[in-house]
Amino acid sequence: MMVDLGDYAVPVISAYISSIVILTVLIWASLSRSAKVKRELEEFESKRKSNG
Amino acid sequence: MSEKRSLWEYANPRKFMGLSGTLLPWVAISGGALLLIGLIWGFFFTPDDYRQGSTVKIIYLHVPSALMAINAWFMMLVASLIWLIRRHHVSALAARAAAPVGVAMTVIALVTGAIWGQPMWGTWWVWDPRLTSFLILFLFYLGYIALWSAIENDDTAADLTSVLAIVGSVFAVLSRYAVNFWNQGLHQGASLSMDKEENVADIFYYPLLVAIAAFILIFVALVLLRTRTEIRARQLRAYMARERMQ
Amino acid sequence: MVLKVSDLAVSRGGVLVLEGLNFTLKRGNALILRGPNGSGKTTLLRTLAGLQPAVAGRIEAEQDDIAFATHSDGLKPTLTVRENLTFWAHIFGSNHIDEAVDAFALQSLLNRSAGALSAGQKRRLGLARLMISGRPLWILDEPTVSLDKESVARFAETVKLHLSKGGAALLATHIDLGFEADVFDVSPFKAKPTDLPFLDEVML
Amino acid sequence: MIALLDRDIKLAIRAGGGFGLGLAFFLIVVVLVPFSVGPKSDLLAIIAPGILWLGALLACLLSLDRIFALDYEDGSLDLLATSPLPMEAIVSIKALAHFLTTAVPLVLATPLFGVMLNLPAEGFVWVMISLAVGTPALSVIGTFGAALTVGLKRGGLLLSILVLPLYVPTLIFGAEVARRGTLGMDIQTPLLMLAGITFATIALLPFASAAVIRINLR
Repeated sequence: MMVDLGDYAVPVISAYISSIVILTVLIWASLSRSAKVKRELEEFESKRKSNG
Repeated sequence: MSEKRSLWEYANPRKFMGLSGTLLPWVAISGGALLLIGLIWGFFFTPDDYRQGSTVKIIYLHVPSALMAINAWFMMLVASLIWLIRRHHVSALAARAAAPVGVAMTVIALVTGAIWGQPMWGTWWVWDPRLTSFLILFLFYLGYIALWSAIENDDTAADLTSVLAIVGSVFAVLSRYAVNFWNQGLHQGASLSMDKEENVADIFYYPLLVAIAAFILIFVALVLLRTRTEIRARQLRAYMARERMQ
Repeated sequence: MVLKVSDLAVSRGGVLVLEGLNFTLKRGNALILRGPNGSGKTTLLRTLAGLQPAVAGRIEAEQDDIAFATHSDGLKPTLTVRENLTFWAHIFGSNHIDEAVDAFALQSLLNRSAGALSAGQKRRLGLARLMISGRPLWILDEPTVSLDKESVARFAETVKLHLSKGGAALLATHIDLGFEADVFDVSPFKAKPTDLPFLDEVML
Repeated sequence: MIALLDRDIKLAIRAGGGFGLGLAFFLIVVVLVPFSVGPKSDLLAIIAPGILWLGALLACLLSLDRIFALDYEDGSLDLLATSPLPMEAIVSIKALAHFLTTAVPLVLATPLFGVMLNLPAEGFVWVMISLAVGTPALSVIGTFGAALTVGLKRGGLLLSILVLPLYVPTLIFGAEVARRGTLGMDIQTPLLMLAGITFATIALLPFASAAVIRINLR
């Protein structure tokens, strides 16, 4: 199933691809920083507990 | 549970972490699903516009992202005011968390606008009032983020960026007016505008609504996620600061 | 009474450093703050001077009574000693710099540019500004840094004169100035860290 | 208050950089533009009003970080903050001193630079009027930016990024007055807008700048 985009195939597809790339980068960056900070905080808290 | 509960309770970081943790997956999943539906509907199952051809399909990305680029700034403004008036830390951190999402939305709006403009105007960039306004909005976001990251003390940074958000909002509105004025006569009123109502017939309108809803939900999900990260990072810095003192 | 502090808590960079402070300073008296470096003396003085808000507690003092002097003297190297002093005199609404010039033996330096002064001379110029302000409560942060023995003695004389005229002084300093003053050690008031610094401290 | 203004102007004169820096930068822009766009007189005549505004704006921008930096470093700002002067007055005086030491020389130098850029005769008066009306806004907005970044290491670049979008409306209306005036067109609307921006920023922005300075001094 492919739609006929006519003369404007390149702009339309590139608009979709670039938007999806930007969104993906943003989501990936948010998730990875979230995971990193969460891990660091957990490490810190467990260290504190073991130290009393 | 008969005691009166106020909305402000969720400004307590711990309460916020609880609530946002529950909400986040639902918002994220529904946002992602709606985006998929909206974009597939728009891309595969809508006809070409009789003047713009298939480039009309770009509106499903351009209009929602442009809308969210402005709304993200507006949300930051409201969050900044709440911080300045009521001193809720979550509010300040939410404003900080929203800024990069707003930048991404602005960039998507600019890129899709430029790509749409290329076949329409024959050039990648025109100093069209609308595009120019978004470029200025982009600069405001850059300055806002740069100021946040330049200041070490969290409360000072929150205060300064809040004042910047308020002053910036006034100047952003002023710029919008100025840019409209500046470009009259230089550029013939775009005979084709993606945003003009007459161009958006029902058949384009419904998938567009779905895409807008999707972008709103994705924005909310990302802001929730990033605010949670900022709260944790803040907690971590507070631990570190105390460690150093002992 | 010019200054009364009750149950005061101060923070530096968002971290609580001192809490539960109580002291009073009466006219004609001096109070010397002691405590190790980094214990929050400067933060306390800046809070009292109104440069930063207190976290908790009360400060009873007229802001218009306070003259504040920091580590740095706020001098402009390209202006002469006279211009520097006259500027601060105007800011505090007076025209008289002679008394302060005499007290700190600055006559011979009046037309020299402040940039050409030695560290000790600069310090004297910075302290002369306090007299010019005409305000009764002096809040001084390490006022004797880079002063030689003779200048310290002269400084102590000036403070004594100020006290005898009904003024008051609050100083953070390590050295003995050789005049009668109450001593307030801030060390016992070091803020105790709470268990969870952010999530639980920040309540509604 | 006059004492503070007097001191700031004296400092600018004695430090040498005060009047010189802005003018030198203005000169650089005006001299380099013909080299970069070509020496054609008619082209230069068209772009001259815009280039003069751009040069003035960049010269202002360049000198902003000096507004508070020195007073912050040597402790004067702390002392001023505890003086009888309200902070709003201090920031207003600072903006006025910046205007007098940086913008006024630029306005006065405009005729000379206009000649170098082949500015049409009708243009001189309008370029000067638009700069005279608009540059106070640049100083006041710049003072706000300088207040935000006071005390930051490497604050200069950040200051430029922050002030850049804030300068857009002033530049648009100011350059539009100069351009239309040069072409003999109606200048009423942009001139009113430019004056409106200037008065509004002078009236309101000092409160924001003062609040920001107080936050930064804590």
